[in-house]
Amino acid sequence: MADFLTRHTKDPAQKKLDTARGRGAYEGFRRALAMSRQEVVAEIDASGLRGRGGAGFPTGRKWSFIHAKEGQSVYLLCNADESEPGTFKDHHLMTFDPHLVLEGVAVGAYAIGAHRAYIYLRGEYASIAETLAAALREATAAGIIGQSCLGSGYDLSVGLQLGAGAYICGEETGLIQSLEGKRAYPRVRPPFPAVHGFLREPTVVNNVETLACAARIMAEGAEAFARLGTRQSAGTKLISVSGAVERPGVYEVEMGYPLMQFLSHEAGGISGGRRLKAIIPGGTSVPVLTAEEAAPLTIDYESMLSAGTMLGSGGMIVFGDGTSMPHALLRIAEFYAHESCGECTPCREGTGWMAWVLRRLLAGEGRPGDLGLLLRVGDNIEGRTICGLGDASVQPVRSFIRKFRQEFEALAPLPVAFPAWQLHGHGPRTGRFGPPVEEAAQSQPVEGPPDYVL
Amino acid sequence: MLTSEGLEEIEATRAEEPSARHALLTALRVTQRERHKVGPEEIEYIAGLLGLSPAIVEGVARFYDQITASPTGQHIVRVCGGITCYLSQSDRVAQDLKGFLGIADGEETSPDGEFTVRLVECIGDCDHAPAGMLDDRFVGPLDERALRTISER
Amino acid sequence: MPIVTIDGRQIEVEPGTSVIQAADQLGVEIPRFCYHPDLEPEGNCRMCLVEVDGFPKPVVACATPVVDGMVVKTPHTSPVASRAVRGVLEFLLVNHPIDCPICDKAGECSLQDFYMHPDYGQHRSHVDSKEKVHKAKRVDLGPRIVLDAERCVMCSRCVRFSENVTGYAELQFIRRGNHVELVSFEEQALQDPYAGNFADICPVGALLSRDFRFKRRVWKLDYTSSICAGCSTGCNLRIDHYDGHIERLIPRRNPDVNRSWLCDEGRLSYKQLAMAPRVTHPHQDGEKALWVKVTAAADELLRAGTLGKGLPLAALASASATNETLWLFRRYVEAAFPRHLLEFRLAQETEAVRERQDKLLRRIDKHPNTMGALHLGYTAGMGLEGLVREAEAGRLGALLMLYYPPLVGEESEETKDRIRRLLELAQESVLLTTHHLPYLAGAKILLPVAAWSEEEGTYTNYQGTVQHANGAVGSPSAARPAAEVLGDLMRQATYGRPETEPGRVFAEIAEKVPAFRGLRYKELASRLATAYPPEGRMPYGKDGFTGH
Amino acid sequence: MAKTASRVIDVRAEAERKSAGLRSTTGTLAGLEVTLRNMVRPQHVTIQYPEQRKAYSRRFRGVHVLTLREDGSLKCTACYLCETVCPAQCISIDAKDVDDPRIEKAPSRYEIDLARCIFCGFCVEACPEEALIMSREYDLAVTARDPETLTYGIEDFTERPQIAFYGAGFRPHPEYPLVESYVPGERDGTPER
Repeated sequence: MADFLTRHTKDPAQKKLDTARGRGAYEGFRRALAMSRQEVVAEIDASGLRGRGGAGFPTGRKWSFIHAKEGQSVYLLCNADESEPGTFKDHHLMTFDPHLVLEGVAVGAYAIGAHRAYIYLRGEYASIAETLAAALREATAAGIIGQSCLGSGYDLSVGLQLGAGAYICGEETGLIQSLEGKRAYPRVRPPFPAVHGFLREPTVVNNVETLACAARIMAEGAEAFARLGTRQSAGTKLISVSGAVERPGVYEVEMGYPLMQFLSHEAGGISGGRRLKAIIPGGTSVPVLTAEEAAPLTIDYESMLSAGTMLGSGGMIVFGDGTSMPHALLRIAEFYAHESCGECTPCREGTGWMAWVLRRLLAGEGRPGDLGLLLRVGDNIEGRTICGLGDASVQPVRSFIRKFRQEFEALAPLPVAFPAWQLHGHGPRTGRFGPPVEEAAQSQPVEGPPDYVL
Repeated sequence: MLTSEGLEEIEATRAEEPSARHALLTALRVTQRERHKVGPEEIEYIAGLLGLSPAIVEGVARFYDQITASPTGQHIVRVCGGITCYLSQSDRVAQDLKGFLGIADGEETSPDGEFTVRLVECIGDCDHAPAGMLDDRFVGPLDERALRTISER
Repeated sequence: MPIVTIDGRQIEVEPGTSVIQAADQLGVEIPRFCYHPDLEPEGNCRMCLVEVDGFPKPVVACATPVVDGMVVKTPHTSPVASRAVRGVLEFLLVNHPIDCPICDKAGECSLQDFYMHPDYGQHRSHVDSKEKVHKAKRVDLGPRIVLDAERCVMCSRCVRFSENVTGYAELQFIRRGNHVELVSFEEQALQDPYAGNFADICPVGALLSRDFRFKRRVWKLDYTSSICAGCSTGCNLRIDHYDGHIERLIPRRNPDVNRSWLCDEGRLSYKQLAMAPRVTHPHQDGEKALWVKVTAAADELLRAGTLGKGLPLAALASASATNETLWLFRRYVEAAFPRHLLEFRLAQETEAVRERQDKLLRRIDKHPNTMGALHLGYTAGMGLEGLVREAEAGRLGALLMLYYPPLVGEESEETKDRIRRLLELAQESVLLTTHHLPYLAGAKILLPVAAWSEEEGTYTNYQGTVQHANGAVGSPSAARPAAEVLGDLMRQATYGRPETEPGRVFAEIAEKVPAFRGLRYKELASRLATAYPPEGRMPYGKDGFTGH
Repeated sequence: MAKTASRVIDVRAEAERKSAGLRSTTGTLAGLEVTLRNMVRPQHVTIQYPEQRKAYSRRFRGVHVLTLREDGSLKCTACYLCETVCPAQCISIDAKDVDDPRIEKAPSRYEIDLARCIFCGFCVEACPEEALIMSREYDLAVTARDPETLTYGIEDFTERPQIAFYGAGFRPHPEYPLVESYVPGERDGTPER
């Protein structure tokens, strides 16, 4: 159990500016303001902070992509559209420590030279928006945010925007479109938001937790953060665990914390004395792990990658013995079919088709070859869509069918006509997950990755 | 059509943002909150208010789940249908809740127009599975006590 | 400038060019729905996926800018890209009704062409009709467009056109996922004066032209390149005709003039040709006459009225005539009648030529060739009004008039009155025209000429661009191109043996008129080879079709 | 082995055997066999047309028939495929809207110039709806040469009494029984002219 971010979240009084400031809130922002922008970016870069929304892209590098031309405004958008099923860490953070989030926004905005920042919350978080708005009023009244923040001469205004119920708004370009009052259709990249983002100006979209980390890093120094965690995954991670565990909730753990230990200690073990059947480690958009696969893993980016999955948003969903995986998969597939924005063809038609086939299998109306059809449809979606939602919808389908094949075959009418390679894959898949982490860290990025796993 | 409070909220957003279109989402939220629906007349009203074509307003309004074309009740109960809550049988919970509130099968709104119960996608409160919301408040887990609290309201 | 290799062929392109533009320049066909050369790229259809060396997965050609040394493989040569495109096509067919036999777009439908393509075609649709998502069919969107939402592939071309090009923003998508549906708010009729373009830019049969609907299967049509004669913009268009009847007009792409668009007035201008009965035979004093006799009579009449009495000839030409006709008209008048008033019909046209009606294409001046007339030496002079005054004062000996009724709108009552009056007052009048109109009844000799779409020639638009139009259909009965009639008139009194074939007349103009110097008729005519979309591709069995 | 060998025919010996004996007589009689047989057969080769008519094959390609839906409307969707495929270019169609929103269009005019028709049946094969089939009607003699006489329209193709008299001919699925109501006038009757 670590407390880099959540040291004070247990105390309801932390929402009050006075209490929070007494505990060091906005000291990180004050320190950042004393530094140049480049120094702040360098500090974050040195800390090894990676995006906490899901993709895990180094935050310092993302900020360094911003090169505003003369006359351009820069925008920071804080992605609080936490819609990934099984993820509620930002919910927790914003509810219990809104000033930390605001400080993170201020630090991020200062680092990229933005004078306007938005926090985009999903529509369901209206009550949290009130908390944040109250905190923002306090901070503005105290001269922390607004004209000449903390007397530094740096101006920043923060806007709050509530969504209205669309998962795709968590995708960074979808978020930008939604903020601009359009249908949240993700934009095709290039150009990346760092060049053409909100209002076609350079824009950075960061997750709530990322920005909170940035604030704490500025307060405690890069060294304090980099000391935590593993070499590739610095710092701590908020894990929101739910499903078949005794104590579901949000826990902060140091990167590299053993997964099984987390489940048995923090999460209180599998509920009802059952055995672990499977675990989705980072929101439904990442491949599922069987109990055997999960056993040796630790909670960090590289360990998850070695098992062919991702840490993602840290939204762990635990399945106990006796859970029907096909039913669970259908629910997940229906989620993606419902939330696909319908902009690009493969995702629009493919997600609906996969859900349709699964529904028919579970209704006992499956046709021979349906499992193969599911996998093939998945292959046709993956890597062909504008944003990550298409890829994300494929991961559960493919991993559930491969790893819990018997349960699906019991539904599918014989013969199950699909070739063995479809079941077992060609070996380690590249594509979505890219090269192994070590290589990725050394190679130059060709694109600014999305902040949010979709 | 809208209360002065709602209009003020839209106006404030519009003043803050670079163009009228940026206030569209806020306008839709406010309208939904006050009118409990955003149907054709509301769309034309918003279009007039913001100087947009009704088609654009309709396109955006029909994109979001929380903006509804048909009227909802005074209070809306969202039962989470996300994977975690689904595994805690939230679909049955929704059924039970509808029973409590006297909402007929296949309907979403109670006959007195007081409550709408809707099974929605993940609402981000999975540790309280089966999670639910009463208007903007999280009220999970939806155990028997929570259901009674809601229905007695 | 970056050099890119596409399917083994190299091309040097401007920086910032996208892969699909480079491929279009090379003539390599990349399938596409959402990309349109005159709209912002959106990248949503995923049909233009190509394999690029060094990229881990296929990329969309429409949104990927060319980088120097880039090696691109299209679905024609790359199995990776072909597989990707097949996958996308399979998805597109999931919820498409595949009702090609009763769809008016069949034959010029991109989806149909693509799914039958040997390199990346995909016929499979595993989905029963009852499993498909059903949407609104046969939605009436006003007088121009009928919508079938089930056929829509959600490429958003129409949405972008309506939002970004005309600004009416009347079409939008609603809902999400595979329930996304194209709608007009409350099924309201489209107000857009460019609504007809929706049917052209729609790659499938979702938005259909109400005018052309059910009229003719497209593979029956013959195509002729022409220029719109509805106003002085001179939009490039294609006349689609069958069996001597014009079935529709659709725009041809010309980035300098009309891009890919055509206004609804221009699109329906062919219907104006049927506004009144056509003049089918030469008439003398209200009686049908023979060309051989009537030509001589006309020349005789004009000369008797002017040379005999020492009065000038009023020669009134129309700015709707081709450059060649106007040139011969002027030559005849100048050669035969030493005293003449060579008039350009409406004085105000010379001012109106630069005036706009809207921001996109439509202009106030409804004559396609005002600028050409000005270049050919016609000046405003006294105008129609002045001629009427002269006639009233008895200072006109005879009248030679070339008149084409407007194809967009109607003459003002005032103008009609003046024409009627002029024909009444001028005792000796020869009128070359196309239609029997009430205000033209006073002419002594009536010579039927070919209308627009029936004769070949060039028009000069308001920008001064000389453009070539082909004759598409035949003239009724004895009507002949005005240039030929004028040539005959000149031969009557051996004022010369002029060339009347448009190409030769044009060569003469190019030689003598500064504004036309250096232009070559053949080059103008061959520019018309570029056809509307996708460039160069035409339905089955027609020239330039690259599939199958 | 022996059995197999015994089946071998010695061609030369066989020929010699056949050529021996009463070769000329039997040869003549064999040649006359068919003639002689027909000489004593009781049937007539010709029939008393038009009082008598031959029954033609179920696949006979006679004058066309437009089939109907159960509600009596034309099945034809005016897709123009028959017009497109027609090698004689004798079909011409105009389409119109219909009230039923599920149906895109229907023909307002459907004409075949039977004087030009070569009865190849391509139109029937092209029809995706089995809306156009052929009857076994074959006698089309007319006394006037004006083009109207042999240009049949929708009414002729659905209501003329000859359809009932001759019955259905060439159609894409002869194995399926014809639903009576689909084929107008597929009943007993005599042709009227």
